[in-house]
Formats: sequence, structure tokens, C-alpha cells
Amino acid sequence: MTELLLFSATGLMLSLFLGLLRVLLGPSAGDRMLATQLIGTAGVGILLPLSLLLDQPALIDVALLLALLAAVAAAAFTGQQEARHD
Amino acid sequence: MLTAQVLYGLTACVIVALGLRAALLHTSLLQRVVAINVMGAGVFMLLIAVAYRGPGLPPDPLPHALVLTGIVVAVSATALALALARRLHAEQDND
Amino acid sequence: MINFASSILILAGLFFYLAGSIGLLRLPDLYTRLHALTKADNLGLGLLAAGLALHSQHLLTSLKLLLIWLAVLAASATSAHLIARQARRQETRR
Amino acid sequence: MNTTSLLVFDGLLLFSIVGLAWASLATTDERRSVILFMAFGLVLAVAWGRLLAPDVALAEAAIGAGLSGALLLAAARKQPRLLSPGSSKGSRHPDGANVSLVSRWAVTLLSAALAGTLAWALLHAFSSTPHDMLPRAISGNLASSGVSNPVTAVLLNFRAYDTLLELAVLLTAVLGIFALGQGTPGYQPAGPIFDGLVRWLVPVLILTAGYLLWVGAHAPGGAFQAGATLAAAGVVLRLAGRSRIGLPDGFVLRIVMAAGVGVFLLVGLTLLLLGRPFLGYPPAWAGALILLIETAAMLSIAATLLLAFVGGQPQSADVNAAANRQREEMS
Repeated sequence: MTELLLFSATGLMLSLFLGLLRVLLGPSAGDRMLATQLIGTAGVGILLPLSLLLDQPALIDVALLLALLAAVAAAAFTGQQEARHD
Repeated sequence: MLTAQVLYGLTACVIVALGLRAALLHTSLLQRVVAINVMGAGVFMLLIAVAYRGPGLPPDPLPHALVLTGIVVAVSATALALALARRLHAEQDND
Repeated sequence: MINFASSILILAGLFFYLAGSIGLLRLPDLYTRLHALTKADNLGLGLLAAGLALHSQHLLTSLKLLLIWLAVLAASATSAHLIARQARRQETRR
Repeated sequence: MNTTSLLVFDGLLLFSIVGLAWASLATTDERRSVILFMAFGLVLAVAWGRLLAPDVALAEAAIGAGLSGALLLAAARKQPRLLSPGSSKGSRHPDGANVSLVSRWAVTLLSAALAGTLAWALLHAFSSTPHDMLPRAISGNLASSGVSNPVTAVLLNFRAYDTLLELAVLLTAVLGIFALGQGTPGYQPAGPIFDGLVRWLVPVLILTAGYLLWVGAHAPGGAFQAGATLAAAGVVLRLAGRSRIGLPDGFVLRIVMAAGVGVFLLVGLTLLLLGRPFLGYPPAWAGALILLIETAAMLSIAATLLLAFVGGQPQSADVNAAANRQREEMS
């Protein structure tokens, strides 16, 4: 089972790495934001097998926090601030 | 010497240097703030690499405590710097 | 038997993750990438979480894994919507 | 499990970290730089987990994914390229815009020299026999600290002075931000989809903050992580365009901001009066006192970080109403 956890953690890291290429390539800001989203989801995924592999149950909590805040970046990216009135 | 400790430690040195270089060369204040944050992340990584003592061994908690407070202080310093930049910009617009 | 089932689930999850990333790299434009990515990584994370929950056989951990999956599901649907709307708005402005 | 088995994983992780750091610093597009920095923060959270620092990973996840990205993006979007003094219309710093090739190389060499020196010192430290006196002192005294999570024991007991001053630094930063004027304007109301997410996300974040505070005594978590998570809930509310983001008004807000430092000092002084050293908790009371200080600290940290995101004193209700009136007149 250790081998499987190690294999899946490494495979998920490869997935994150592929997402990184899209972050670097762009071309639009939306593309980069979408790829950042994938990096977040892949990060959540990596932490789960890593938690069992390294015997660190708290990494599940880290994954939970990342998952809960995954939409914040996109909302900050697209949100419109009110025009200043002075 | 542990391979992981050396790998992460040396990467941390590279990140500190990248951050310092960009902080000195960029003209945009916002990008300088980002650069200083990257440099800070390099320092944090250095400390955590030093604390790491191999799989299965508990790491040294003292650097972890330092980095933990460092992260929170760094984000408030970033906010202060951005507020200063905003004020500077407003002053320049006024004259 | 449980070990076998959880292994299959974890590997299937990994497959969908990789398929999503490759889609993100290879597909031609933002909208097709959006579709491919949100479906693939939601499915990938769901399978992975199910496999690990089966493996851990611990109630609190399984509940946390379920919550993680639900949170990512909601977040990725929301952010896909926000990013697509922003892209469309910018296109019409041009 | 041996160390070499994670080598491929480590390689990909470190390559991603350096690649993102480099890319976010190489561009001159502010928005791109910030998006890449946000991705950098996400990957860092994984790296802290990998290096068995879950306490740090929790803080990085709450701050890197929630707070600092939103903070920097708000600054980047509002005034593209205008935050640079060289490019604004007055151009008072004409020399800032163009750095000569010579100084560019000088800076690069200086940075490389710094990296080399750091690396040399680091390798020297790794190859010498490790000093494990401090870690041993920590684990030896853990039983009398009132908590079993060594990081919390360091922060709230062994090095409580440092944490007290840390909270004072946070308070000073937010007072500095207050001194610079009013906060940035709020966000326009979000659409129904994001609003639907906010409705359940905010309560779940508040529950998570409570969980992290409680669990911090014996597992990774504590006041800093809980405070950052609580602040993230406020950030979500602000991004959704709500006018109430959980910050109390006027006087109560000031009390909450100072609560961390205040309760810390109060506990320390009370112990002095009882004839104990400053912040030297009696072992039987340590656990309860730490929880009391941590609760106050969590509230202060959350208020401070949220105020930092707002960027100044929250605009009062009548100012918001004036802004709304103005918007209606314009449309």
C-alpha cells in the first residue's frame, strides 16, 4: 500500500506540474487563473495520500482549508470594487 | 546529511536570491512587495529545511514556531506596504 | 478485498487528474479547458477521496474527506462560472 | 520508507516552486505576477506538509490561498502599472524606470553571491554534528507546558514573550494602516452563484477556526491558524459585496484589536503579583491559561488581518450609503 500511496502522490504532483506549464503559458489572465485553480485542486489531492504516507493526520486539515478557500482566488480575481467617490 | 534537507535548503537559497534581485530591480512598487514576499518564503523554507530531521523523526518545533508567526507578520507588513503605496499614489495624483 | 477496491479507486482518481491536466494543456481555448478541467479534477478528487476513506476506515477522516470533496466541487463550479463570465465580458467589450 | 523514494516527488515540487517564483518575478505585468504568486503560495503549502511542518502548512493555506492573494489582486487590478512611481504622470523618479545594464548585472551578481554564501553556511551547518539541545529541552519540558503540541508550547509557553511582542507588531501594523487614511471601497454585490457558496462557506470557515483553536493544544493548529481562517471568512464576505463582514463597530473593534496583547499582559502581570515570574504559568493552570490567551489572540489576529485586507478604518455606514447614492445618480 505504501508504494501505491507514493505512486499516487508522485502522479498527482506530475498533474500539478502540467498545470504549472499552463500557468506559465497563459495566454490570457483567465487561463492562468484556471490553471491556478488546478494547482489548488492538485495540491488538495497530493496532501491526502501524503498524509497517510508520512503519518501526518493534520495534512488532511491542511487539504480541507485549501479546499474551503479554493474559490476565494477566483472571486478576488473577478470581483469588481466599487468606484471611489472622492 | 539528508538528501531532502539539502535539496530544499539549496532551493531556498535560490529563491532568496531571486526575490532579492527582483526587489532591487523592479520599478513597480507592487512587484517589489511581491518580490519581498518571495524572498521571505525562501527564508521560511530555509528554516523549515533546517528543522527537518528525516522521515519518521519529529522535526525541531522551534523554527516551525518562528515561521508560523513570520507568515502572519509578513502578510500584515504586506498590507501596510500596499496602504503606503496607495497613499503615495494619491499624493502624486493631487499635485 | 477492501485493499483492492481502494487501490482501484485511487488509481482511477489519479487517471482523471492527469487527464484533466493534459486537457488543460492540449485543448485549444479557455472554454473547452474549463469544461475538461472542472469535470476531470472533481471526478479525480472524488475517486481519490473515496479510495483513501476506504483505506483509512476511520469515521472522522472519512467525513473530512467527504467535506473536502464537497468543498472543491462547489468551489470549482463557482470559479469556473466566475472565470467564464469574466472572459465573456472582456470579449464583448472588445 | 526510505528517503530516496520521495526523490521524484521532491524534484517536481522544487522545480514547480522555483519556476513559479521566477515567473512571477520575471514579468512586468502586475496582475500576472500576483496570479503566479498565488500559485506559488499553494505549492508552498504542499511543501510545508512534505517537510513535516503541518502547523506552518495550515497557516500558509489560510493566508496564501485566502488573504494575501486577495489583498495583492485588489491592489493590482485597481491601477494597472500606476503603483510605480516612475511611470505615473509626475514621473518624479525618471531614473527609476530604466535600470542600466551595468547595475542590472551588479544586482544579479550580488544576489548570486548572497545565494552562494547562504548555501555554503547551510551545507556547513548540515555537515557538522547537529546541536539538538534546544529540541531536547523542548521535548523534556513538554509535559509541564500545559499542551502536547510542541509548536504551541513554544509559542504560548516557552517563548511566550516573543508571541506577545508578535501580537504587538501586528497591532502596530494595523495602526499604521489606520493612520494612512480610509479603507479601500467595498466590492460590488456578487451574483447568485457566488452568494450561494458564501452562505454555507462562511459558517463552515468559522467552525473550522474554532476546531483549529481547540485542537491546537495537542495537534497542529492554534491561535495563528484559527485567526487566519476566521479572517478568511471575513474576506469571503467582503468579496461577496456584503457591507457587514463580521467586524464590530468603533469601540468594541478597538477592544477586539487589543484583546490579544491585553489578555497576554493581564495574565503575565497577575502571575507577577502572585509571586511567579512574568508569564511563568503554574503547570496545573498552564493549559487553561494558554487556551484563554489563545482565544483572545485568535480574535485579535482575525480582526487585524481582516482590517489589513480592508486597508484602513472600515468605512462607516453613512459613507457607504453616500457611495450607493452616487452610483445610482451616475447610472
